[in-house]
Parts: sequence; structure tokens; C-alpha cells
Amino acid sequence: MTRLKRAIALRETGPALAAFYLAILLVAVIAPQVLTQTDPMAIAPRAAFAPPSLHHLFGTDESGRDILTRLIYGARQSLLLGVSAIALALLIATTLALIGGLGGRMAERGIRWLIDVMFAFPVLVLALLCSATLGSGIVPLVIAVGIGSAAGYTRLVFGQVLAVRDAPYVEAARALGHSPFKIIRRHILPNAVRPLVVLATMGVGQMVVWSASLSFLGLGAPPPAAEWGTMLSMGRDYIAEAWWMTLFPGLAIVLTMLATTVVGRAIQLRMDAGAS
Amino acid sequence: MTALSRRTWPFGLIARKIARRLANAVLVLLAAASLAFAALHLTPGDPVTAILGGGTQTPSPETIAAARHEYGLDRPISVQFGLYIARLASGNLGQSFSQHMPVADVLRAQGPATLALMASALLTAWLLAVLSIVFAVGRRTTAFARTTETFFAGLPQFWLAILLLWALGFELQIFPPAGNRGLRSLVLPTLSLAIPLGGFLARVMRDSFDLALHEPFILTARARGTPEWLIRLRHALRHALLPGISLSAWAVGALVGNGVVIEMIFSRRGIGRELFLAVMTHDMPLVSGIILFIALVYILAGIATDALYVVVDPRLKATRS
Amino acid sequence: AAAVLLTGCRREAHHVAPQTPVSGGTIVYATDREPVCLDPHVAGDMPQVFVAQQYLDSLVAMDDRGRILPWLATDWQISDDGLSYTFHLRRDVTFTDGTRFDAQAVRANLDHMVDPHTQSGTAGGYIRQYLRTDTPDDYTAVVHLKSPYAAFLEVLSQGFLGLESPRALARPRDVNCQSPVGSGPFMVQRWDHQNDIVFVRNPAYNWGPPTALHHGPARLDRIEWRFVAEPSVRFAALQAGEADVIDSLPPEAETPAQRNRDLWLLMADRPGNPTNGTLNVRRAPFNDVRVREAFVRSADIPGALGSVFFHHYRHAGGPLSPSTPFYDPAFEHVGDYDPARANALLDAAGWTGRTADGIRTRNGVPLIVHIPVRSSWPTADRTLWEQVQATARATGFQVLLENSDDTSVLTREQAWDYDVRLGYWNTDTADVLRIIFSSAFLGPPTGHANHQNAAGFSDPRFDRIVNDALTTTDQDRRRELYRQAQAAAAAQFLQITTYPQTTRLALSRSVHDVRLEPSLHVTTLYDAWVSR
Amino acid sequence: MNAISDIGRQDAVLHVDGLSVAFPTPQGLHTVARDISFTLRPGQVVALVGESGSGKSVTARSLIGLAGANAGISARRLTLGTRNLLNLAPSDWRSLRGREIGMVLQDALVALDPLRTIGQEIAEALSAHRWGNRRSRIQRVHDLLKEAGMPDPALRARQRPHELSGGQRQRALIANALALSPPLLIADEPTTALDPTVQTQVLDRLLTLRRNGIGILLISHDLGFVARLADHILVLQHGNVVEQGNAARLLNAPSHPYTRALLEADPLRRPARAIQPARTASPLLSARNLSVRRPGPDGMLRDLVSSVSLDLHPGRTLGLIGESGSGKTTTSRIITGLMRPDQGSVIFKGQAWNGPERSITERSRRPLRRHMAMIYQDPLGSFDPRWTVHDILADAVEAAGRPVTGETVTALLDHVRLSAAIAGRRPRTLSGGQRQRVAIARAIASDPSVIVCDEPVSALDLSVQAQILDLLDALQRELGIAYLLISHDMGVIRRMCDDVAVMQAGRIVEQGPAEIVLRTPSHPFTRALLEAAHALSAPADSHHIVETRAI
Ligand SMILES: Nc1ncnc2c1ncn2[C@@H]1O[C@H](COP(=O)(O)OP(=O)(O)OP(=O)(O)O)[C@@H](O)[C@H]1O
Ligand SMILES: Nc1ncnc2c1ncn2[C@@H]1O[C@H](COP(=O)(O)OP(=O)(O)OP(=O)(O)O)[C@@H](O)[C@H]1O
Ligand SMILES: [Mg+2]
Ligand SMILES: [Mg+2]
Repeated sequence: MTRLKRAIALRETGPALAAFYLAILLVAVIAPQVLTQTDPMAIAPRAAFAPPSLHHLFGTDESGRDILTRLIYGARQSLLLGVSAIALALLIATTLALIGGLGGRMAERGIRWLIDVMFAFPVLVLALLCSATLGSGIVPLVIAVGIGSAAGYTRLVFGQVLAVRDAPYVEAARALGHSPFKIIRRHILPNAVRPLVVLATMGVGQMVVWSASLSFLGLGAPPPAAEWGTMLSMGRDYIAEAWWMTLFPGLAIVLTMLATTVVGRAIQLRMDAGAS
Repeated sequence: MTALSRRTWPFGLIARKIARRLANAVLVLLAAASLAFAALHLTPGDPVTAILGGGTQTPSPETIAAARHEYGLDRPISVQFGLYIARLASGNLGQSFSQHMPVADVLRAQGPATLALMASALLTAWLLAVLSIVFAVGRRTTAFARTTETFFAGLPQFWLAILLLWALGFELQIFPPAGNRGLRSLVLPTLSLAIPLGGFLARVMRDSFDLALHEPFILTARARGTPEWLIRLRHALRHALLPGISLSAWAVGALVGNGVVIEMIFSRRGIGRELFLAVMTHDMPLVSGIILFIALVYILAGIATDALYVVVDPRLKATRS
Repeated sequence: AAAVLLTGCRREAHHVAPQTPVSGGTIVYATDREPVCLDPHVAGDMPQVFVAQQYLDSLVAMDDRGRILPWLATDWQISDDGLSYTFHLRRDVTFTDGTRFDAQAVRANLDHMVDPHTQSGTAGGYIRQYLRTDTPDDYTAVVHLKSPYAAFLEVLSQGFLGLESPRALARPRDVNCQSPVGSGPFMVQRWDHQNDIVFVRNPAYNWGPPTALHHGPARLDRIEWRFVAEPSVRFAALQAGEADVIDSLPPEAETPAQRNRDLWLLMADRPGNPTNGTLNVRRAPFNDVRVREAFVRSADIPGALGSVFFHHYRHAGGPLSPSTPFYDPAFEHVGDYDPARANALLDAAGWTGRTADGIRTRNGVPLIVHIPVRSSWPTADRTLWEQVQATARATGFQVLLENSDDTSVLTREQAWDYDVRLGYWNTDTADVLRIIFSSAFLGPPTGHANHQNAAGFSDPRFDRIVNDALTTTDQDRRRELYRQAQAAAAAQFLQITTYPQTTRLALSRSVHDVRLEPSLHVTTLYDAWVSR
Repeated sequence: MNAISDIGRQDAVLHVDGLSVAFPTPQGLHTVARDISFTLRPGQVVALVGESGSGKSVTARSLIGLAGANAGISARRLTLGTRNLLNLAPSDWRSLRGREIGMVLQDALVALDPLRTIGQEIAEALSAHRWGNRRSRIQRVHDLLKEAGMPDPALRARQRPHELSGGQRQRALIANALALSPPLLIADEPTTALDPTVQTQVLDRLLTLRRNGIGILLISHDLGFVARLADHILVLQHGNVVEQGNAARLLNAPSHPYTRALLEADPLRRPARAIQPARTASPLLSARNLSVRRPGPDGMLRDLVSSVSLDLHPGRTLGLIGESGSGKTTTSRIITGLMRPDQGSVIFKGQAWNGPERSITERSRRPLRRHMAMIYQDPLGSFDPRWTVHDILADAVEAAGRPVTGETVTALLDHVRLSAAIAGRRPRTLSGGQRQRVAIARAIASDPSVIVCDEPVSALDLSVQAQILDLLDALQRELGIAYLLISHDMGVIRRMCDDVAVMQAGRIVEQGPAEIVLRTPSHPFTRALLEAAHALSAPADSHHIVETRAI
């Protein structure tokens, strides 16, 4: 009995911790000034490269800005970027998957082929081209990352749409005499899109990571934005002298990924339980 | 399916399937090449000025005009595209603008390093994933392994790379911090790629593995007295391989195409860096050559995946090959 | 000349007791960027000249004090109209492919540099005045120019204009890029792209430059010239003994390197126009000199340099780097940080309004400065400009740093679509002022085209000064004219200059006699040797 | 080998006294088997019978230490030969399994690793106990397969389960269990989900083993099968033994009401269908010359269905029987308009309903859709997993163009004898019988004149099966519906059908009134099917006769 309870409790601590972390993030997104009184942009060249201390919990960066403060203020932009990029990726994926799944044989074949092409086309090239065409800033970054990662999601959602399309309950609905439009609306869409909720939560962190790679290549969010990926990539030159500049932004990204994954998994379990 | 049909395999059918597969591959390559062409021509920026204008230079107008003419950039776009496709069709990848050498030579020089890194990362990732899956027995260990895998899967490759470089390259000096020399210099980049991928693989395979462990045939194996580790390794794991294999096919393409950051951090040569440079200078022949290379790797990975599928699950022989 | 001496090589004391140089051995030289072509005539970027310095010789050499010395040319005469240069050549020189060095070779090289097909950005660009070369005899080359060009000998001493074997030059350009042939102390043995270049000693070498420490063949057997792009990794490789010399020592590693008893440092500022942001005077807000001055004065460059570069980079305040011939220190402090004056200037210029964020406005238009940033621009320089962004904001400028890929940035630059262009110009002549500020380098009036005059500055008086400076070889006259040019440029606040471009080597103590060739302060390993 | 024969000579192979098995659940300890006692001697068969979930498998698995890691097992005495099975260490269990107890697990079709050849699987039983070397093991595998009655054992050993028929798989499983000649064989439901033909093969094999002196613990819910084999029967209900004793006595004179109910549920023991009034002149639905060709797995075109003709009459049931893969489902899909035939036509209520012509579209069928309904083989898959029972039924009512109220749904549930409380639940939380009832309720929601039932009861255990069949019967009488009933179970067909069509390899080989086809079959295939079914349904006391009947 107690063992079982403990097991259940154990299973719940993970999601609880993750949810707690995400709640803090949410506060940072909505009202960062609640969490810190420091100005994230104010430079203090004399205080540059200060190691973590009571005064600067996570140390300072090359311009003497407090890293913790910048992480808190950066949450908004990073998460906004992550959320919009994953939204864009899923939008593309769902549109293509629905066209391929419901548009007949030619459309199905076409989408399969398109997915192959998208996979063969490196994300990096797409991203660079986006940034070249659309200029610098957060919007091109979102578009680049969103389009770049759409291929993987398209494949997932496409598989899902195909599975749902051929599911016996869709056939049963057809045998009941429902119109195709109604079947798409009532059965195919909800069931095909259901797993996307989980994909979306898990994808946010992944998108932040992606944008960090672009920062690495000099195409990140424009300064002085405290975007996590940019902070992380700026720190890499100083890794030997100021490890905290790299470690903490990285941790913020990893914890966000972990938290969204754990919460996503919990949502999935709950949804599965709801459907069973 | 009788024994007979297994021996007298329909060869015409295989030929047809291979032909279809090849046709599809060619179409994919063609599309990738056209996309590369369109993308580079639709984005603003003149490759010639990028090539001649790096740093502090003052090319004369005649020099610029000559270069533009040399690369055919003064012709109408449609003509350029036609020539481009015709050239590709004849198997000529062209001459890189920015590297002053044939694209094929660039690929020959940089391809092996990238493929070697990719292969070692993939192998290591599989090793990590399989070890974690097979040897995490018991509720608590499994829960721990699951969390670790999720954590690993979430690690950004480049962050891990920097931390590894710092800890093992700079501070402890166990591994050389950079370069392409020998196996030792392969360790850190391999780990940076393999740990997240291994976490991913394990996460994908663990679900199937757990499902397989509850299949009746596992009970049969237990009932005949087979030791537990053998059951996990020989019976359950094999059923978990398929999702791992398809993930690997995707990973191969991604590792080649997006390896630039790792290649940069560890100052390794490779396709990724070359691609980055090429895109930066709008070096059309080189970009499309590399895209074709990646597409080809991806296609080959797809074919290898299908073959592996059949090896792992011979029931698929009928539907694939 | 005093200034030149002051800012010459900063070299750590060599603790080790003087030893006799030994022959043999290999040096591993790790550098950041890989050249795109080993022939420095083609394109012409800094990495190329570093490689070229090892395997090419020049017609003339330059010494620490900016004087031109004979090298492959034993002596020369300049015609009174400044249009013909007659070079008398050494007779004992052969290229490493066995070709004889003679007047034909000089002609082939100069013709090659200006041939549009060579795609020369630097060498060809420097000698646009070149007309033709006559060869009255095998060892006399008479170079004719279209117009007087007093900087001709100065640019000839740069490795960019090094002399290659005419037989090798006759091959297709891209073949020559991979395996060029010179007459220098080393020969290119192989180039393993993205990995390294291997040089081996030229055993026949007996025509070193007058600046060299010894005669005869190089002391080293081999050079492994490796490419390690990441600064921290490069320094780690040096510490781990994987490299003997590293180039572009990152500033953050300078203090640890100084403390490390196994290492020594060799640094020198390169001549030319220092690293800078050039203000575009062709559009608002920088079409008003008051706003330009306000911007220059609102940026705390010394403060930024201190934090970003750990106090290892010096501020360069004037349009010329201190190591440039005819540099005048009088302009070092023309644009010093002075927020009070910056505010007063902006008020005077009518930028008196403020947005909610504290950005100044004039007639409702906010004071925005667009700066395109190339993705290849180093992290530290980004940070530097981030700090400029922060300090300028205090005065009321909104500075936008716009990241983009190199080609896109170039495209914007060609279209004059920027307020500040980031760059620098390494050259060993004050004639650089003409290239970056005279109206001859504005490019065609319309459309997209290269223009080296990034400021868009156009002033007939300034043009006259720099053009006059080309017509005389009288050093004092030149000095005076270039002083006037520096004064004119400084008064216009055309650039925020930050720090001089610097060659920064860190070397193992077992490596000796590595020199920087004075023309561009490029590494030369001709004298170098290793003790083990 | 010595040890094995020693034990074989013991008097009792297995002695179970007061065995109980319990599992912890969030609600507390749940005992799934309680106080079970029996003794098994060499050459004897003890059978555990009872409905699904009564604890048969758990009891059997606890005898081999595989009841689950969290199972709490207690007994007064539990001995295998002379060895005490209580509180064995995992390694002791491992050395015992396969060597001294062979086990054939439930679900022959999935009890062998699908990715490995059966030769590898059986060899593993040998190598796990370090028996012989690689070479001798291969030989032994061939011998075992041969003993198990597998033709061409060397070839079969190299095949994987999916390349074998159900009966062959079951034999391979038995060979696997007997690899080291254990004195005790536990066979858990060795014939469920198998054709009657295959069932007789398995029965045959078990009889041989019994004759060879092996003790068999047989588990089944199929009393007909048990009757052929068992010496001693234990009847389980909710984990309790409600009755046990000599097989013949227990089957002929069951004393406990539960045993009687079990016996009654067996369709073979129930009366055949009463003869219905003669068919009306015009059929409700008639299918003519239906043919469908599709590329098979090898890419070659094959006939899935060829020249099939059927008629459905109001109030009557047409049974469609045939072996697995003979095209029954395909035929039903054409008849319901879910698949277009390459040839032939279906006329429904006097209108063109299906055919190769492009003029017949789903849109043209839609007005008639409400008159035809379907009950699927797998009811769960045919429900949208997100929907509750109420949603499912309301959707069907709506599709028929009728207004949806709470009462309509309640009335439907009432029709299929389900309580209204179920309306809010999702299908996954229902039992198999309840799900099938919901499926029936959905089918009758639109007040159809034809219901196509594809294997409506084959996934259910016998008692539930009987309830569902009764329900279908009653609805037909109430509403006058015509059924097309697909099944491979002769018992179901006999119980339900007025007319029968027999399919083999896509063709109807025989068709006619039930009493004629089932009494005097003319086609050899029908005869084989009936014979196999008959073998299992012969009176319980004559199992020695069956033994000699080889197929
Ligand atoms: N590991 C377990 N943990 C908890 N409960 C279990 C476990 N294994 C079996 N049970 C429960 O024990 C009961 C008996 O199951 P068992 O499999 O023995 O039934 P059965 O008689 O074999 O049924 P069937 O005819 O369907 O095979 C069921 O209610 C089942 O849910
Ligand atoms: N769309 C299709 N394409 C190709 N082959 C098919 C298709 N549908 C069914 N088949 C094949 O046609 C054959 C007949 O299938 P069908 O489902 O009608 O058999 P069945 O008599 O219902 O069998 P069971 O009793 O196992 O349900 C099978 O071999 C099946 O694999
Ligand atoms: Mg059971
Ligand atoms: Mg069927």
C-alpha cells in the first residue's frame, strides 16, 4: 500500500517540479520586474566577468550585466520565440499533413515526396536564407526556425492523419452516412491533432535550442536582447575564463526543455486516461 | 507464405521496386537542387561582391564584371537555371566560386570527416541507448534511466560540446581540444552529438521495449527458463529497434546537414562548415553540391533503413525491399 | 618617426639565455581563418597575405620606420613625372619550380594582378594606376603608370603584391590557387582544406629581405599551418603543446598567456585605418556633422575596450593607426567620450524631443542608427558595439545592431542602406585616406556597386590634398599633406575608431626569432627556429 | 536426463493444496485465486475451466513462478515431484522452467517471438539449460518438431511464426514446452482463436502426450474441448473452485448452478435455430457476381473475392462461413458500400447500391445509408476513442436524421439491456460484452432493415457470446431485421442462421438453407469444416474414439 502511494507520489513530483519551474518562467515572461530589481540592459564595464557571488548569483557577463537578471528578462523573448516557432512549424505540418492525408492519392504521394525533399534540405540553409531575405530580428528567426523544423513535424502529423483516416471508427462514421466534411471535422481533425498538444509543449524548448544554434552562427536575436540562445553563444569565447556565462543560459534552456517534456508527458498521460 | 515463395523470389518485382526507388531519389535530388537554386537567387545579395569584397578590398569595376561573366551571372535567370540543371544532369557539380576548386573536390575533401563523425556519433548513441535500455532493470532504476534519457535528449548539442570542451579539453586536458587528427580528437565531438541522440533513441525505443516486455512471447521465453538479460537483449530489444532505426535515418541527415556548430566548436573540418561558408557567400554551385550530397546521404540512409527493417523484422520482407 | 618606434613591436623580454640558432624541426602555427586561395593576387584577404609571406618574396621591403629597402629589386629610379619606375633586379633568384626570376616575371606578375580575370580585390586594387611594364633587358623592368602614385613602392612591399613564378601563373587561376609557386624561403607542399597547409624549406633560398636576421635557407624544415577557428580552442592547443605558435591570441587569454612561463607574446599594430564604424553622411541623421560628432562623443570606447578586451587593446582615436607612415598623433583625442557635449550638440541640431523610452526625436522622427552586423564579425567586436549601443542610448541614440549574413550585409552596404558600416583597412600607406574618404571611391552615383568610401564623404579640398600627396615623392611634403588630410577627416567625425588592427601572436618558449614583416606586420617564419 | 526420469517415476507429478494468489491494488489486496487443491499424476489430465477472468491463467502461472512480481502466493503445500515450489529463489525457478515444467501459454498465435525462427526459439529452450552443443541442439529441434507432427521439420525450423498456420504454431509451442521432456505440461487455452480443424490437430497431440505418461494441466473455457481430454475438472468462478471432480461425472451431472450455466452457454449444446417462414419473393438486398482484385503483398494481382452472389431477405439471417482469409470481410465491405467491386453489382431496396460504375457514389448512397448498419469484429476500434457512449449513439441517431434527446439514447441502451448509467462512459472502460452491446445499439439506432455482422462474438467468451446472440435474435424478431452474419464458428451459424453460404478462397462454394447445408453438405470443404466441428462436439464420454481420428 505505502509502496504504491510512494510510487504514485514519485510519479507526481516530476511533473510538479516541472510545473513549478514553468510557473516561475511564466512570471518572468509576464512581469520580470517582480523577480529582479536590476536593469537587464545597464552595462557596467568595470563589473564585467564577475564570478557568481551573493551580489550576482549567476555572475556577470562581458559588459558587466547581471546574468540572472538577463535570464529572467530573456525568458519572454526566448519563450515567445519558442512558442511562435513551434506554432508556425505545427501550422505548416498540419496543413501539409491534412492536404496529403485527405486530398486523394496524388496529394498523398506529393506530400510524401515533399517531406523527403524537406528532409534533404538542411535546416541551416533554410534558416540562413530566411535571415538573408527577411533581415535581422526576432521575426525572421521565428520563421527560419519554424520552417526549418517543419519537416520532422510534418512527417509525424502526416503519419497520424493517415492512421486516423484509415481508422475503423472513421469507416464506421462513413457507414453511418455522414458527409465527408463532417467526418473530417468530427473525427479526423480532433484525433489527428490531439497528439499535437504534446508535441507542441515538448517542441518549445527544442525551438529555443534551434535559435541558439543560429545565434552561434551570428544570426541570433539582435542585441541587446537577452535572448537565452544569444547569451549562451556569446559566452562560448569566454568559457575558459567565465564558465558561468555559458553554463546558466544553457541550464535555463535545458530545464525548460525538460520541464516542457515532463509536463507534455503528463498531459499525454492524462489525455490517454481521459480517452480510456 | 510458403517456403516456395521464399526461394523463388520475384526478381522482376525487385527490379521494379528498385527502379521506382531510384526514380523517386532522382526526383528528390532534382527538387532539392532546384530549391537551392531558387532560394539562392531569390535572396538578395550578389555572390561576386561576396567573393571579391570580403574584408578590405577594392576590386575594380572591370574585375567585378569579369567575375560576373565568368560565373554566368550576367545571363537571364532562366538560362542560368537551364544550364545549371543540364550541368547537374551530366554529373558535373561545377566549380565553387569561393573555394576556387571543383565542388566535387570540396566534397571529396570534407565529406569523409563529416561522415566519420556522423558514423561514430551514431554508433555511440546506439551503444548508450541500448545499454541504458537493457540494463535498467527494476522500477526505480528504470525511472532513473527514463529521467536521465529525457535529460540527455534535451541537452543542446553545442552546449554540451562547450562544457565537454571546457572540462575535458581545457581543464583536465584528457582529450585534444581541436582538430581532425586521430581517434582521440573524435571523442569529444562524438560525445557531444551522441549523448543527446542516445537519449532520444533510448526514449523512442524504451516505449516499444516496455510494450514488448509485456508480450506473451516474453512469457514463453521465461517459461522455458531463459535468463532475464538474454530475454531483454535477444527478444525485447529487437522489437524496440524499429523506431530507433527510423529515428537514426533522420538523424543521419540532420547530423550531416547541421553539424556546422559542432564542427566549428571543435575546429573540425567538414561539410557543415563548408555549407555555412558557401551560404554566406552565396556560392551557388557549392551550396547545391552540398545539398545534393546531404540529400544523397539521406536517401541512402533511407534505403539502409529499409534494409535494416527487413533484417530486424523479416515479416516486412514482403512489403519492403 | 618617433611615434612609429613607440608603437612598434611589443615584445616580452626573452628570459632564456641567448642560444645559437639551430636548423631543422617543425613549427605548428595555428591561425584562425583559412584563405580561400593561396595566391594573394586573387581576392586578397588578410589570411592570404600571412600565407604568402612564407613562400613569396617582394620586389621591395619596408623597415620598421616605413623606409623602402631593396629586396628582389636591387635598386630603382623614379622618373621625375612619377610615371615610370625602373627596377634593377637580382640575378641569382629562381622560383621553386626552377623558373628564373627576371624582368619578364615582374611583368607577368603585375599584369596578372590587374587582369580582371584574376579577380583581384586587393593587389589589383592598389595598382589601378598601372599601365604596362617594359623589359629593356632581362634584369631591368620599367613599370609605367597612368598617373603619379607615390604609394607605389609602399604597396609593392606588401605580401599581397608578392611575386610568383610566371610559369605557375600561366596555369588556370583555380589551379594556381591550390598550388602556387614563389621564390620564398618555404614552398607550399600541400593544402589540406579546412585542416592545414604544409610548407617545406626551400633549400636554394639565398635572397632573404634586408629586414631578416640571417642569410641563406630558412632554419625550419617544415611548417604546419593549421586552421583552428575558435579562439579559446586555439589558445588551449598552444597550452597543451599541440601548437607552437598561435595567431590572433584572444584578448581574454592574454593575461593567462603572460602569466604562463612557457609562453611569450609577439604583438604589433598593423598600419592603415583602425577598426571602426564609418558614419554614412549621405542620409539623416549623419548628414549633419553635429549629429556625427554627438554620436562619436557619446560612445565610451575606452571603457568598452577595457571590459571587452581586458584592457589589452588600446584605443585608436585618429583616422590612421599609429604604425602607419605619416601617422600624426595630434588627432588621437578629437572624438573622445563627452556625453555633455554630445547632448549639447544634439540639442543644437534640433533633436530635442524624447520618446517614452528616452530616445531623442526631431519633428517626431526618432534618432535611430542602423548598423548591419556581419555574422562573421567576431563576438568580442559585437560586444564592443553592444556597449556603444548602451552608452549612446544614454545620450538619446537608438542604435540597432542588425545581424545578417555577410552577403546580405554587403548588399546593404552597396545600396548605402546603413548609418554605420563596421570595418577596417590594413595597408602600409597613408594613401588609405584617399581610398576611404575621397570622392574617387564613391562608386557610380546610382545603383548597387562597391564603394570603398563608406562614409559617402565628398569634399574637393580633401580630394585635392590626397591626390597631391600621390604626385610627390618628397617625404616631408607628403607628411604635411597627410597631416592636412588627417585633420580634415577628423574634423568631419566620419568614423568612430576603436582599436588598431593588431597581429597578436603567442608562442612557445621553445620557438625563437619569429618576426613580423614590417610592411603589414605579418608573421614571417624565415628566421624562426626551435630549441627542444 | 536421469533426474527427469526419476521424477517421472514419482507417483504424483504435481501436488497443489490450498493455493491462493492475490495482487495488491489501490483498493486493497485482491485475491484472484482462492484455496485451490488438486493432484496430478503421470498420464493424467486435470482441467481448469471457468469464464474469462476467473483466475485460471493466474493459477497456472503461479505454478511456474510467473504470476507476476507483485503476486502474493500462498499454499499449504505446493510440490513438483518431491520438490517444494514455495519460496523458491529466481534462479531456482529458472532452472526448473522448461526442464521440469513445460508451459504452453495462452494465445498460441502470439506466444512465439515473431522476429525469430521457431528453430531458434526451441533451441533456446535447450541452450537456456545448457543442453548439448549447437549441432546436437539443431538435431534435437528437428526431432521435437517431427514428434509434434510438423511436416518437413528442417524447413519449418527456419520459418518464423507468421509463415506458419495457427495449428503449426501451436505445435511448435508444444515442442518448445517439451524440449527437455518435462514430466509436467501446462497448456493454457491451447485452442482458443483457432479453427475447428486446427483444434482437432492440437487435441490429437495432447492425447498422444497423455498416452506417453506426461501429466497435463489443461486450462480452457471450452467445455467441449475439455470433455475430450480431461480426467479431472475444476470449475472456477471469481477465483473460487465451485465444483470439482471426475470429468465425465461433472459434465453429465453438474451440481453447481454455475457449471450448469457454463455448459448451457456452449452454442453446440443449444438448440439449432427454429425454421423461419419461407422467404418473401423479392430480396431486400441482392449481390450479383461480385469480384475484387487487389495486388497482394508480393505485388501480384489476386482475386480477393470472385463471382460472389448473395440475397438478403427481411427477417432472415444469412450466415457466411469460411476459413480465415477466405474473403468474408471483403464481401461484407462491398455489401455495405465501403469498398467498390471491380465487377458485379449490389441492389439494395431496389436501387443501385454498389458496383464498378462511377455513377454510383457515396453521395448517391447516403439517403439509403440509414437502412443498413454494421457490427464490427472489433467493436472498440469502431468507436472514436474520444467519445462517450452517449456521443456515439447520439451521433448514429443524428446520422439517421432523427432528433436526439436523452430518451432516445436511454431507449437504445434499454434495447440492448444496458443500464443508462453507461451513457457517460468511454468504450475503453467497458467490458467486451458491453462494448458489443453498444455496437449493436448503434447499429439499430437508425432503425435499419439490414445489419451486417462481421464476427460479432468471436472475441467474447462463451457466456457473453450466448447473451449477445440471444439479443440479436430477439431484436430480429422484434424489428424484422435481415442479418448477414459472418463467422467461422459452426456453433454460432447453426444457432443463428436460416441460410448459409460457404466461402473458400474468395468463392462461394456452397449456398442454401441452413438445415440442408449443415446436414447434407455437398462440397468437400464444407464437409471438412463440419467434420472438424463435429469432432469437438461429440458426447463427452467418448474421447477415446476421437483420439483415433486424424486429420
Ligand atoms: N499481475 C497482475 N496484477 C493484478 N491483477 C492481475 C494480474 N494478473 C492477473 N490479474 C487479475 O487476475 C484475474 C484473473 O486473471 P486470469 O488471467 O487468471 O483469468 P483467466 O481465467 O485466465 O481469464 P481468460 O479466460 O480471459 O484468460 C483477472 O481479474 C486479472 O485482472
Ligand atoms: N485492400 C486490400 N488489398 C489487398 N489485399 C487485401 C485487401 N483487403 C483484404 N485483403 C486480403 O484479402 C484476403 C481476404 O481478406 P478478408 O479480410 O476478406 O478475409 P476474412 O475471410 O474476413 O478473414 P478473417 O476470418 O481472418 O477475418 C486476405 O488475404 C487479405 O489479406
Ligand atoms: Mg487466461
Ligand atoms: Mg474478417
